[in-house]
Amino acid sequence: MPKVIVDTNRCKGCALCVRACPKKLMALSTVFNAKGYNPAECIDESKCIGCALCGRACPDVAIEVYK
Amino acid sequence: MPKVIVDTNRCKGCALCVRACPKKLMALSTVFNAKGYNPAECIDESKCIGCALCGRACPDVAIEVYK
Amino acid sequence: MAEKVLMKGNEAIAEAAVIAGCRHYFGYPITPQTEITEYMARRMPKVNGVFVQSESEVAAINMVYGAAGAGARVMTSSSSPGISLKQEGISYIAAAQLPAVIVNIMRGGPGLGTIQASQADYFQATKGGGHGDYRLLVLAPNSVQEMIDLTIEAFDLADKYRTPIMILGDGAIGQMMEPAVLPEPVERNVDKSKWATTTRAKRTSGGPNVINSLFLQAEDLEKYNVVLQEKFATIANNEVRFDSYLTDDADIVVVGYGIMSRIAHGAIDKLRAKGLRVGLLRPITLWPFPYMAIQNLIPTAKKFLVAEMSAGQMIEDVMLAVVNRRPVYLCGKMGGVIPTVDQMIKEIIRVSEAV
Amino acid sequence: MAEKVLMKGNEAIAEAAVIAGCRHYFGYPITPQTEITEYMARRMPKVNGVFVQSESEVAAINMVYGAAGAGARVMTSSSSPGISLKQEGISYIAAAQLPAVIVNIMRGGPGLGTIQASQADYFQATKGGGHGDYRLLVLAPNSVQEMIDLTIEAFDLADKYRTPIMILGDGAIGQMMEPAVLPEPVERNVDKSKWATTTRAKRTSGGPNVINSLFLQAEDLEKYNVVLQEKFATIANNEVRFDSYLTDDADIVVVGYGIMSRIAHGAIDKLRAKGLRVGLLRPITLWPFPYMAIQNLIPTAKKFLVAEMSAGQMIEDVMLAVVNRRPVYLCGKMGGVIPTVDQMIKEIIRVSEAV
Amino acid sequence: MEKKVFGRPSLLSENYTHYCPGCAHGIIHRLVAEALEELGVADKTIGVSPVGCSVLAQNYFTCDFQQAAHGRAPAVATGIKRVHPDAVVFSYQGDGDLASIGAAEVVHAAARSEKITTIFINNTVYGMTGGQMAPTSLPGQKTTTSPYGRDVKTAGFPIRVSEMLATLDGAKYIARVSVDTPANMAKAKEAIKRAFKCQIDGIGYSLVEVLSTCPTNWGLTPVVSFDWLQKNMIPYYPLGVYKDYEEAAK
Amino acid sequence: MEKKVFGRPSLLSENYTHYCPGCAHGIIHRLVAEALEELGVADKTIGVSPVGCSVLAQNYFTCDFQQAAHGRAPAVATGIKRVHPDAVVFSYQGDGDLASIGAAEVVHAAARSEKITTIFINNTVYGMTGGQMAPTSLPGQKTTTSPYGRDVKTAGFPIRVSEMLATLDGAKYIARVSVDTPANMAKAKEAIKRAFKCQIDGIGYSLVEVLSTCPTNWGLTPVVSFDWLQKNMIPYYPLGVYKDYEEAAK
Amino acid sequence: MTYEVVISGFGGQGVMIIGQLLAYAGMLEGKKVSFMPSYGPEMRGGTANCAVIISDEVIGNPLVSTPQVLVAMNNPSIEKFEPMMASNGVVLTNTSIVDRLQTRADVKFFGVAANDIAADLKNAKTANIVMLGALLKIVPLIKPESLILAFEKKFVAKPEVIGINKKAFECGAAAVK
Amino acid sequence: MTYEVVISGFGGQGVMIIGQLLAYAGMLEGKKVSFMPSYGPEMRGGTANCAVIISDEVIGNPLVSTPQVLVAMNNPSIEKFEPMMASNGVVLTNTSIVDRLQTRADVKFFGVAANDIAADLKNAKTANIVMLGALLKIVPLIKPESLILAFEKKFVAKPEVIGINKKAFECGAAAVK
Ligand SMILES: Cc1ncc(C[n+]2csc(CCOP(=O)(O)OP(=O)(O)O)c2C)c(N)n1
Ligand SMILES: Cc1ncc(C[n+]2csc(CCOP(=O)(O)OP(=O)(O)O)c2C)c(N)n1
Ligand code: SF4
Ligand code: SF4
Ligand code: SF4
Ligand code: SF4
Ligand code: SF4
Ligand code: SF4
Ligand SMILES: [Mg+2]
Ligand SMILES: [Mg+2]
Repeated sequence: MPKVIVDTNRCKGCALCVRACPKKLMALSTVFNAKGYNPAECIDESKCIGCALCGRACPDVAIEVYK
Repeated sequence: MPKVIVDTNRCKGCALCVRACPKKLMALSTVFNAKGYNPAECIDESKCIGCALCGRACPDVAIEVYK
Repeated sequence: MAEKVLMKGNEAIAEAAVIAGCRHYFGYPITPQTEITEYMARRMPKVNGVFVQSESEVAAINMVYGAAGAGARVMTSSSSPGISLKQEGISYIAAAQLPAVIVNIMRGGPGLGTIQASQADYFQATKGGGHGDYRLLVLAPNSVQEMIDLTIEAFDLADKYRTPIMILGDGAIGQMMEPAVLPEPVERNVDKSKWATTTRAKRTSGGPNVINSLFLQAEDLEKYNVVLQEKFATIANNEVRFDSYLTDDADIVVVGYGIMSRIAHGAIDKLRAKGLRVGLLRPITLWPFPYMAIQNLIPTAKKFLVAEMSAGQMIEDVMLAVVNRRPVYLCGKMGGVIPTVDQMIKEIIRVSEAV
Repeated sequence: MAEKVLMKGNEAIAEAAVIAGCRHYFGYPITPQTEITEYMARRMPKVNGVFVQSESEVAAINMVYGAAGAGARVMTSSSSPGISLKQEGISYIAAAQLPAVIVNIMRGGPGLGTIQASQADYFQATKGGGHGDYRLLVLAPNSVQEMIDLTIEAFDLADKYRTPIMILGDGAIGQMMEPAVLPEPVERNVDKSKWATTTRAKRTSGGPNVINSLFLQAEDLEKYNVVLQEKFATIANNEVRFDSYLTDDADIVVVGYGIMSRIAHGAIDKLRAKGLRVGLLRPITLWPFPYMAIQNLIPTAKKFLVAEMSAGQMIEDVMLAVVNRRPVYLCGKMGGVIPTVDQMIKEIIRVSEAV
Repeated sequence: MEKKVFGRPSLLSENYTHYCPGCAHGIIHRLVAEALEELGVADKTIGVSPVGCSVLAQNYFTCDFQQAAHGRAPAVATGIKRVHPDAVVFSYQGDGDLASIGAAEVVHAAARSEKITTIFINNTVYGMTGGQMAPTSLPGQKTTTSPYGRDVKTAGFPIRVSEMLATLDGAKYIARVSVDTPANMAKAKEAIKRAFKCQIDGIGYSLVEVLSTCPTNWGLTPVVSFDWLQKNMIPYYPLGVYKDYEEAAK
Repeated sequence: MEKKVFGRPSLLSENYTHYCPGCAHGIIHRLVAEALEELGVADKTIGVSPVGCSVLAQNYFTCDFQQAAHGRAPAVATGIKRVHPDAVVFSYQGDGDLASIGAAEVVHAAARSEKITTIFINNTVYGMTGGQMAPTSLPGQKTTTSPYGRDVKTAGFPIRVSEMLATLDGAKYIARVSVDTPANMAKAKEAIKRAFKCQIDGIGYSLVEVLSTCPTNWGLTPVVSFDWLQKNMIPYYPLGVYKDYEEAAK
Repeated sequence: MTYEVVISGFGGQGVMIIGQLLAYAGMLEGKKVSFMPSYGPEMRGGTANCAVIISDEVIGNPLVSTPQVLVAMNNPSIEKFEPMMASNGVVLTNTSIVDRLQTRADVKFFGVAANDIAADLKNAKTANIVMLGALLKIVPLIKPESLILAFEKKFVAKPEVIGINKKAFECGAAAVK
Repeated sequence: MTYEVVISGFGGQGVMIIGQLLAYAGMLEGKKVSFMPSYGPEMRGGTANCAVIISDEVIGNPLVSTPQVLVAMNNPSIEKFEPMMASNGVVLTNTSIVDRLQTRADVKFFGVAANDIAADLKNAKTANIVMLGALLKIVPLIKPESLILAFEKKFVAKPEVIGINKKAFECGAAAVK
């Protein structure tokens, strides 16, 4: 199972990863990080194909993808 | 007979009118003007066709042509 | 009397220019003066005026040269690095004797620095940042109201002397809002057709109207410089402006302009309450500098404290006035830092205790 | 000792730069300094150096910024209007603490003015034509030989203090030829890999080497400015240079630099022959200015005469030194006019007779 | 699993950026870093940052950097490259910086065929100073200095930088790319690599114009910003390679 | 006889010019004066002179004139035109002035589509300052700052200004002409007239690039200079109209 | 008497507007006032703040380095400004968003759930006005009437807005004792 | 002793070269010397001139406003500089070209047909050196030997030129009494 790790402190909740995921697996969480943003998370890694499009879409390079 | 009048004080002896005349009628004189140039003159107005190409070639607009 | 409005300093300058009949503005965005540019972008089309966002500060000042030479009331504005870029153009405008208003809302330097308020372009404005012998008449407002009043006056002075006027503000006054009254639009109808480039059909002079600062012969340029210097001498005689606050009996005279004069004012009120005899001499024209006003205080003042947001620039002019007859101290802040009233109080007390 | 050569002042500067190890020159033609640019165009390819005719003075000074930041000994040169255009870049170079040599061979201003020699950019050079608090170390040669010596020294001073140095000459010294001796090339091998942008592979510091003058927080910029000011204070302490000629017993001390100091020298010789006690104080560094040297003459001198080719700029510094204890007169020439020795003699006699 | 298939390139530093949420500057930084690493030149790279939102780019890369005066990055890069001819030198510039105040410097760096590379970020607006009109603002576009929409009669027409520079003999590689989709991002990276290669092979000046976003000053969400880019920018600024060079003979 | 078939146009003043013998600046002055007179706008014309040999152009015309800082003539002309929209405003600029230091100003005057006209004198050299390299100097050309011939490897390639500006939407009329022969002079005048007409009709920015000579700094006689122009310049700078506009509907 | 106030929050929370309204109302009341926005790169981070001074005396420095009053619309505002507060200062937080706890004992904390109240009013955008209402109840910077007058003058072109704002203002006032 | 010399003519007549040779020779002789060319737009008009000072004292202003010696290679040179001459000054004209008559009584005029002499030497370009020879005969600015030395040093790479120049120099000297 691929793994999608979001650096929640780096994330600014812009949702570009959400837009990018072909499987619609990325979503913004409801918690706030230190800077007041809602960081993104992968809601179902089991469906993840490890394509890393979420990572590539992230302006803050806050996502690591393992496969 | 056309008339070619060179303003000898204005003329700088550059010989561009000499180059331009289709009838080879323009030449630099041997006298010097106040600035030390040899002004141009029409050496034979009787052959002149009044085309004014000499005038048009002159950077100092020192030539008037009458017909 | 017109109603009070709450206005930003930058917008006050812009609206005051419109009130003064300025219908041509050329400028380039830079913090902390961008509001002037943006205000003009909104306002000029409404009054049939011209707003051009120039490609650079260099282009802006040269558009000002063109428009001023063509007879218009014209303004440009920028902040420190942008004003540095205008120095060649300013020298040309002064040389060609063109009326124009140039606004510098200073930020922290040198280099890119910060966007916070500073007063470290004093030398550049008053001694000539550009090449050659010329002077800018430099006006230093310390409130939004004065930004309005001095801007309007700047246009009149520019036309009166056919010379560029600089309004030297700092980011704090540019950014702050405070109450002010906008006067009615002024009608001046200065006839410039004798010298401005207005076309052969419209000019009222004999020959071509030519705007120029080139002289092939040094002797001709020298004669022309004599004319310029006579004009500057006239300005120096006629146009010194300053404000005094409780200087009559002051042991310590603070000399400060712009935002620093306000902070000093606040400090002085508090210190007077404690019985310290402190006063404020506030130059309103930085050039011509009020040397005389300061000299007149030498008999009564024991010490001078120059308060400026720089490493010490205006202090040279104060020292030229005081000529060593009284000690002159500096309360300087650099890099965009604005002192608090309490810090100023401490400085004044330090000076009062110095021996 | 090396043989004497007959050389033009401008070419002497250029060759001296090569001798000092300068292998990067960026410049734009302008009379009366174009010979520097042209000399470098011929010379640099012969010594494996880089000559770039930049698209403008603005580009040139920013190329200098890049090359200096990358660790090179680098020079640019121009004349008055071109130097005005460089003001933003100069402020950046001073702010980023980069060593660089900037030559201004002054011509008559303001505006386009003339191409004849002038000294009317004194304020711009010494007080800061650019924005923010910084100072240029300004060297003022008065002979072709000194153009060579001070240019070489300029590169060393630039590296020593990591700061821009200005060589302030005038069109006369730039254009004239006179005998001079060229020293052997110097080898300095200053290691700049600790701070210059040399790539990750070559830098010897820990982190990235960054050349920068931006500070988001005013407080940070203030701290940085304190560091800069301390450096300028050190320079002011260490680097004052001047020359005295017959000042010990002089009733009248002429203060003049560059070509004016030579004319004064000639006048003084003739006046001494007539029994008039006149001397010359010649600032070699215009900033730091030799205030002390002038102050030291107050006890013996009765009058000071400032001789400069401007409407009166250096005179402010002389007045700051003399602080009203002796009268200070001006012998000023504007617009590119150079006085003759006889004119200078007349001025000195006028001053000697003044009451 | 446990094989990292995507992460931060080592040329990017660990610092958090000051960019607004969703600003494409960050994406472009990553593409530049990856391109340089893949070409194996990260160790000999020197960057030049502009005045604009990317004024702090030096904080986000681990290579040496110089911060240039507004618009002068190509001149600064020229100075650097002439000192370190073996280094890979690039300027990173916004549209205000490059196409407005710095127009002369970029034209001349290209004409001189300086062996440097420019990454040009076209977001049709002055981001840093709060959304003023740029030379690249589209006709009718509302900005704080074109509050009634850019009026071509008084404010003129957008400059197509790639097309303009491609007329210069000294410009050896010029391309316009976008980062709105994964496919375009891949193409963008290829273009950036080819531009750097142009420099590394000593061929001459190269520039990649990247269509980018400014959600903050456009007043749109980051996601919608990319739609706006696709709908409005790409038609006006066609993607493609405007100038290419022949591979240097091996 | 006694009918004057050729003489000085009245827009030219009686002053003698300071130009070197045979310098084509004088021919171009005349063409500009004639074009403006023939269009009937001499009375409402304002000129802007550059820094370059034509720095004294104001002495040679009878219309009002402004002398601009080096390279800034298009900005100065913009300022004038925005004050007098009914006037015909032109800048007259050399190649150092326009293509080097003033590159940004001319690009932006064109992009803004200022209703002004630029007469651009390309003589491949800095005349006034004594023959330094210009952005238009040909590859290999010897000048005082390219003493070994312009080396494209270090000094780059000439800028073809007309081609470059023609890429801008705001540039409405762009042509390159020459004054080497009577036929080309006639074409040059037609181009200059059409450029002014573009302005008079309110269409937008217009520029005519005129290939010219600098006998003094080329080290050639005036006559030979024109041969050099024909042989070397025209092949590199092809004559022609690079941008044209449709006649405004009557 | 001089009040030095800082108002701080995310961009878009209307922080600048209530600062300006406060200053404007102070002016209408004949006070000396100044309003100073934060500007520049701070925008990028997404926070916005402004300093308002209302005084009977001439105002020197329009910047506030030791606020007596802080209106904090979000957590970072507390983080940044609480340490700078004057002793005995007053902090008013928007408890709908702010969950940070007070750390200084010498400062008085008040809270109002501005977003919730605004939501109740069916006008989420008026959360800032709710805060203003609460603020004037806690600290008598100016008379509430002056603020109502400020609404009326400021929104003279949009009378519907006046009513909405008055309502929000009153609810804010009612929400603190 | 100080000599202030102006040398003037058309561009191309070698005016600058003889000025530099004079200064160079003076230097070799141990004198203080300066050479100052005219520069800039004057070029355009086609005239060129330079000022040479040879002195035992420090040289102040390298410009010459009251020449003691004028070498005039063409008519405009006389026109321009004759009025500026010092009383008792010396003017040397190139009578091959100059036909203007002396107007000042207090200045001594000498003439040498430099172009003709140079033509006789089959080397038109040496007219300027002919003038130099004549000059040093009339005014002892420096020793002729120094000038010969200057030739030798200056043209060390082109020995053939040295001989030609020496010859022209001598013919010039011989042409005046
Ligand atoms: C000489 C100068 N002029 C103006 C400015 C102000 N300024 C800073 S950034 C900027 C525009 C930046 O826009 P752009 O280049 O498009 O970059 P972006 O922020 O959009 O990435 C301006 C005008 C400055 N710092 N210096
Ligand atoms: C700011 C500035 N830089 C440089 C100069 C010097 N300068 C005068 S004219 C000129 C070049 C002129 O060349 P060009 O524009 O080609 O005109 P031309 O003389 O060939 O007609 C230069 C560099 C100047 N006057 N001002
Ligand atoms: S790796 Fe691909 S599938 Fe998995 S979350 Fe990211 S975008 Fe979606
Ligand atoms: S793209 Fe990056 S910054 Fe944006 S929400 Fe996703 S992880 Fe966060
Ligand atoms: S008018 Fe024609 S034919 Fe007559 S002289 Fe002139 S060019 Fe020759
Ligand atoms: S073209 Fe004119 S200036 Fe030249 S020689 Fe003929 S008349 Fe004289
Ligand atoms: S202002 Fe625009 S360009 Fe700048 S960081 Fe924010 S979104 Fe990006
Ligand atoms: S230098 Fe060249 S361009 Fe200038 S006037 Fe002489 S010939 Fe013409
Ligand atoms: Mg942008
Ligand atoms: Mg040219």
